[in-house]
Amino acid sequence: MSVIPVSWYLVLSAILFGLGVVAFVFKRNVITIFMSIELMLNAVNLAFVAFARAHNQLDGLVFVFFVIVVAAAEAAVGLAIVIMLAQHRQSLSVERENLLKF
Amino acid sequence: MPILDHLWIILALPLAGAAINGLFGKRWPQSAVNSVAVGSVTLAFLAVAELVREFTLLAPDQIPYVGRYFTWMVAGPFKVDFSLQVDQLTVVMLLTVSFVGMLIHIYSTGYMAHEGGYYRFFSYLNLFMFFMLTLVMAANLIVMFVGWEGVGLCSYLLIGFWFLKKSAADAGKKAFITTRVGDFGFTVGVLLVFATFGSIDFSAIFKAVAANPISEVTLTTICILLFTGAIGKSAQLPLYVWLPDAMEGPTPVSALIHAATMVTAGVYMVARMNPLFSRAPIAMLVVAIVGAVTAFYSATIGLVQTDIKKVLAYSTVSQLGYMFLACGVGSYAAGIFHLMTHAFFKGLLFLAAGSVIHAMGGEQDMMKMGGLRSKIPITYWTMFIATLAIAGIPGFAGFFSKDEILEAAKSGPNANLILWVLGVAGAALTSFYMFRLVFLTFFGKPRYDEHHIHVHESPKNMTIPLVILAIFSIFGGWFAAPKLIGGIDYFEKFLAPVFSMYAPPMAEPAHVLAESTASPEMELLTALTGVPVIVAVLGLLVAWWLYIKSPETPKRWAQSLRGLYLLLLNKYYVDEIYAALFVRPLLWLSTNVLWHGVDEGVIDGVVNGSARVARASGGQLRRLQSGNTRSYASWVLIGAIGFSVLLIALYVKVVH
Amino acid sequence: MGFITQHPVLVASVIKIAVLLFIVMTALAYLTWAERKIIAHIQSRWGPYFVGAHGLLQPLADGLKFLFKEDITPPVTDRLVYTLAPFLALSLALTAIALIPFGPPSVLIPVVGQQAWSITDINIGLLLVFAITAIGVYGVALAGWSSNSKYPLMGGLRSSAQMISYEVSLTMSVVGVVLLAGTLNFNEIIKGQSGYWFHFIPRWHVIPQVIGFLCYFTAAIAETNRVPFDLPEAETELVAGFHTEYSSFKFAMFFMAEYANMITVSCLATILFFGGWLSPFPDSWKWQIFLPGAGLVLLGIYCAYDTLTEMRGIARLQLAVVTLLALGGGLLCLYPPVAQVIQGPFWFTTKILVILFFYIWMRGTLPRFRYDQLMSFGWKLLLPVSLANLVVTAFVMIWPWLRHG
Amino acid sequence: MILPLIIFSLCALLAVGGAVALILSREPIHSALALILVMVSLAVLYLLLGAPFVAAVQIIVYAGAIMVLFVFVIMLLNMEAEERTDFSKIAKFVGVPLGLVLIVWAAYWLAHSPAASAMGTGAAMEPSSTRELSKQLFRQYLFPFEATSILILIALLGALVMARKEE
Repeated sequence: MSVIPVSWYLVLSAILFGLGVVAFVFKRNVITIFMSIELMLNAVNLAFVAFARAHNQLDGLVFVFFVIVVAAAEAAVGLAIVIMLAQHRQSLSVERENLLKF
Repeated sequence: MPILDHLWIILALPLAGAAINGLFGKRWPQSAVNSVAVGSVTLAFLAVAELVREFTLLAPDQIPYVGRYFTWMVAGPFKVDFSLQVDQLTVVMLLTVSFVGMLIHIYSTGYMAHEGGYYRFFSYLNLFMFFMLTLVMAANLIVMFVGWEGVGLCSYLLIGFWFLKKSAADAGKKAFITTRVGDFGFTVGVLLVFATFGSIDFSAIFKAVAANPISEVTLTTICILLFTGAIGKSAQLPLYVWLPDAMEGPTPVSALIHAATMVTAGVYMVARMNPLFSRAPIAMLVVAIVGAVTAFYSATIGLVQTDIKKVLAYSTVSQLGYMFLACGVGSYAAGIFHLMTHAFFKGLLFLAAGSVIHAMGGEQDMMKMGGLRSKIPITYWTMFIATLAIAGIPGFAGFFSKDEILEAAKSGPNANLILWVLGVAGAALTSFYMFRLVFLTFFGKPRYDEHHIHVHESPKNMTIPLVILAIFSIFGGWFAAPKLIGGIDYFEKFLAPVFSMYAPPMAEPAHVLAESTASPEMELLTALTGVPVIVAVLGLLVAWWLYIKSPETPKRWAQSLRGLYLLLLNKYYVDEIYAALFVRPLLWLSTNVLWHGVDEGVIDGVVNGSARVARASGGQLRRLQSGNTRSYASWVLIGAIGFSVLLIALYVKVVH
Repeated sequence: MGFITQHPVLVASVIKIAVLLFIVMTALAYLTWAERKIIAHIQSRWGPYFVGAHGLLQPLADGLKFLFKEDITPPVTDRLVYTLAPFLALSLALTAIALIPFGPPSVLIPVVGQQAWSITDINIGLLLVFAITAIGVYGVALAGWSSNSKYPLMGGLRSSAQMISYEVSLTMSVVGVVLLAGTLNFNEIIKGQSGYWFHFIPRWHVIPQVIGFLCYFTAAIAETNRVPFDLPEAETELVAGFHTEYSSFKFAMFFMAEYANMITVSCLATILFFGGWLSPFPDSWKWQIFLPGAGLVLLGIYCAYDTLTEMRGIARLQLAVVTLLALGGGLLCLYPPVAQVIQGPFWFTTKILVILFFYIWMRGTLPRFRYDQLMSFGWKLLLPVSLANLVVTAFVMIWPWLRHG
Repeated sequence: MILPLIIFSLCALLAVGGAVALILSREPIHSALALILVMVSLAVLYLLLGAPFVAAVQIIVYAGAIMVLFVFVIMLLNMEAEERTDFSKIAKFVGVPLGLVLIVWAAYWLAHSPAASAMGTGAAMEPSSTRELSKQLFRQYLFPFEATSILILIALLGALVMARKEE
């Protein structure tokens, strides 16, 4: 079916992950930071699927499944937190969220 | 064989009682606490009785009967099972302990009725029973040691029962620390035993020592060390000082722990280890000497004490001395015999004293008593019987046992006349100060303010134990009665297997020699047999003359022999000497070196230093915690990258 | 050129897509016409009448109007998203249709040997359809947000919330069927429904899964924002909902997207519950293959009569064309080989049309829910019922296994 | 056969482009859209990798549910465009270089590592059937599956509790 070397997918996933990391470090908006996390997760999923392909096993796909489920849970809780944050302090910029210091 | 198969039940009962009372007793009414405490001990006693029944059915080769329960600890060759054993010696001890313990529990329900911390008292008491029984039933030195330390702990707790009273708390500490000195020796002894025999199981040790004789030096060392423990626990010279102070505790405690059971642990231990001692003559001699000297020495102190309990305390010390004397001269049976009878009459004496104090409303000074005979008859009669017993008046329990001891000292396997003389002198003094006590307390004019103190007989649950114990103080010794008419000593015969099984070949039972036929000095010795009785009666008469006939003579003597009198009154200044020799140097050392030097200098220095370092580094690291999430993120990133670099580097190394 | 010859499948697919697109677009246009007509008659009005005979050219006129009206983009909008939204909506709506098999896979295109009646036949078609409808939410939500004004925002929020909520029960209600069929492939599911109970009741899933079907249909209506669940464009409350700010062709795209979605869900309903392209009649009834042709011919005859009696002038001409088309088509379909080929699509379309008629019928009769009612209905009634249905189905299916291991 | 290559490179470009757009765009909603783009193209890649089920789940759950949630929240809070980030020192001197280094070097390593070349293309394999996957999921991985269901439930409750207006 596919003639693409699996390693290419891995490279792609690495690139995406790296971009996710960069986004995670640079973005200031809590929600965007969340998104970059999702991006990283996606990159990892791609790697999983690629490996599943390479080793001709389904476990990788199962893991992807679980990753997605967990991501869903995380998003639910995280966004609830974000909403509370926005209600309590009028900005979502992490620059403002320096309470961790105290 | 329900009990024999489940020896642990005997231990479990008092332990359960202690736990229940300790945990829940605080909320409960006294009746509930009573039923738990007394109930558990009574059940334990019944269990022991049943045990004895089953024991009698055992074939001789089944004795000692050992019950292994679980492996407690294993460290290389060092393996300790939690195992209990039963043989004749154990049986005797079990009966004595559980029986007297039960009676004293009952007595306590009356005596402590109006005290605070009621539940606490009984929980301690049950705990003590548990440990004491463990000590007695132990099948190896370690389990025995557990019981050994356990009873020490309980004695500490109970002496300091009224811990708000400084003297009580101090007495508790004193007892604990002093015995600890001995226990140190004991511990080393145990280790040495293991090092020598490669095991700490009694049977194994004894077999080993019986099979291949080992160097006498080692054996002697071991025995001396073990005996140090006994000295501490059984309050012999020079470590007796804690026992008189221990009288700060409640009287039942004095009766149970410091007269009947715990203090005799040392004797029991020596008797238990008899195969070792029998092979170490020097150690035996030490034991004998210590015993005899203590017996005499503390008797002399007892002469002039005015505190009723103090007198009893010193007499206890001296009686214990007799027991060690017995063991020392190789007649363990006599020692154990005296241990048992002593448990009866000394327990009785203490309980009676307690009853007196109870009647006097807490007064302990005999000089402020007198003439109580008619007011508290039961107490009076029982105490009088006990006195006759301890004084060794023929027909009473104490007579038989003490007589056997002196007999052994006179003509036993390793007899020694000097010891015998000391013993006899001690006996004379004993009878004197005991009757002195009785006369001062019950006879003559009341020397207290009758308007304020309303003397009253104690309640039933106190008097009944007195009566029972009195009966035993009379008949408790009659096992040995037949011997007087050339028969055999059933007690000795019963215990014989324990002491003969691993006995060294040359040692025969005592009475064989005693019956050996007439050579001149044998004539003399047999002639001397009656002496103890004579001196006992003598003591009685002197006491009678001094304290009833002409009560003012003692004061005159005290004036004339002022130095001696003060010396005795102040117990030979031993406490002061110890204070000067050990306590103050120790205090100085611990204050200046350990406290100001080690503790403040080193330990606090380390602690504060590390704290300072932490604060300094924290001050620097604080900058990292900018509170800026993204910086944290980048730190995580850095870590992750470093880690993955590491991983991949390793991977590459593996591949190429 | 070489590329084309190398990839005939690709070319064929492209052609099929083009054809389908054309058909669907027309269908959409005339669906609007039909809706207006039917509702008009329900309300005893004439409906579109003047543009062409029976207003048949009305959709054309509307289309032109949408094309040529000025396309106003409010200045405060977020340009990118504002323009993206309608495209997203329409393209997704149409993409879903690409997965629908309109006829049996047995019919093949001569040269290529590829299925004639469906663009693709992948083995998780159902899942993909749901995936696409899932993304469909964005069109509405983004439109509502990007036009940066109160009513659209409300509408967008509402509709996205509504769609998410009902999507759950939509999926759940279908799982029962999936359990029965044991596959996610449309053709398999349809084949699974062939055969009859008592030789004349078709083995359609609607019979065991009637509850599932009811749940599905309700959820589908809500999913497509139709009456009685058309909260997002509740005129009385928020003007026109999410597409208030949209004008001309962008508006038209939303409009078409909505109808395309209607068609999609109707197709799904047909496939899942009404045996897709299967005929409702036993195979023994040989004459049924002539039904499509006969139907068309009858339509043609009616049109002819209508033309001759009612129509005047240009309208008569127009209707005449329709008549001829109908008659010609009918005669063609009566020719057996063609009739054979045409069977599947015929039944499929018929069923779709029936369901669509139901849609329109409801719009004509039912009032609108209140928003909270809508939500509580979705979560507290629909979802539990469909879940229960799922559980019961599963239990019934493993029952024999439970009985004897 | 050239087609997969085209599809792959197209989707890869879209994915990377989307990721970059996610970083660069200042409007949160644009970032969200970019992310959705990434996800969809990844889904196509999954199809290419012969994992249709995962692809579908990817779109349904990720694009269809999670991201909708994101968009929803963004709309709800109707937040302002984030101000251009002034790089914190650490970010500037550590984040950027390290990120790039990570990308390039990991890509390089992956492309050249013997293991990667050992993997080959897995071309021989037909698309994994959903049936097999479900068997795997419900037999071997049953417990984790249930565990995740519990997790979801808890997350749900947590979200409810937090979102509830405290009177």
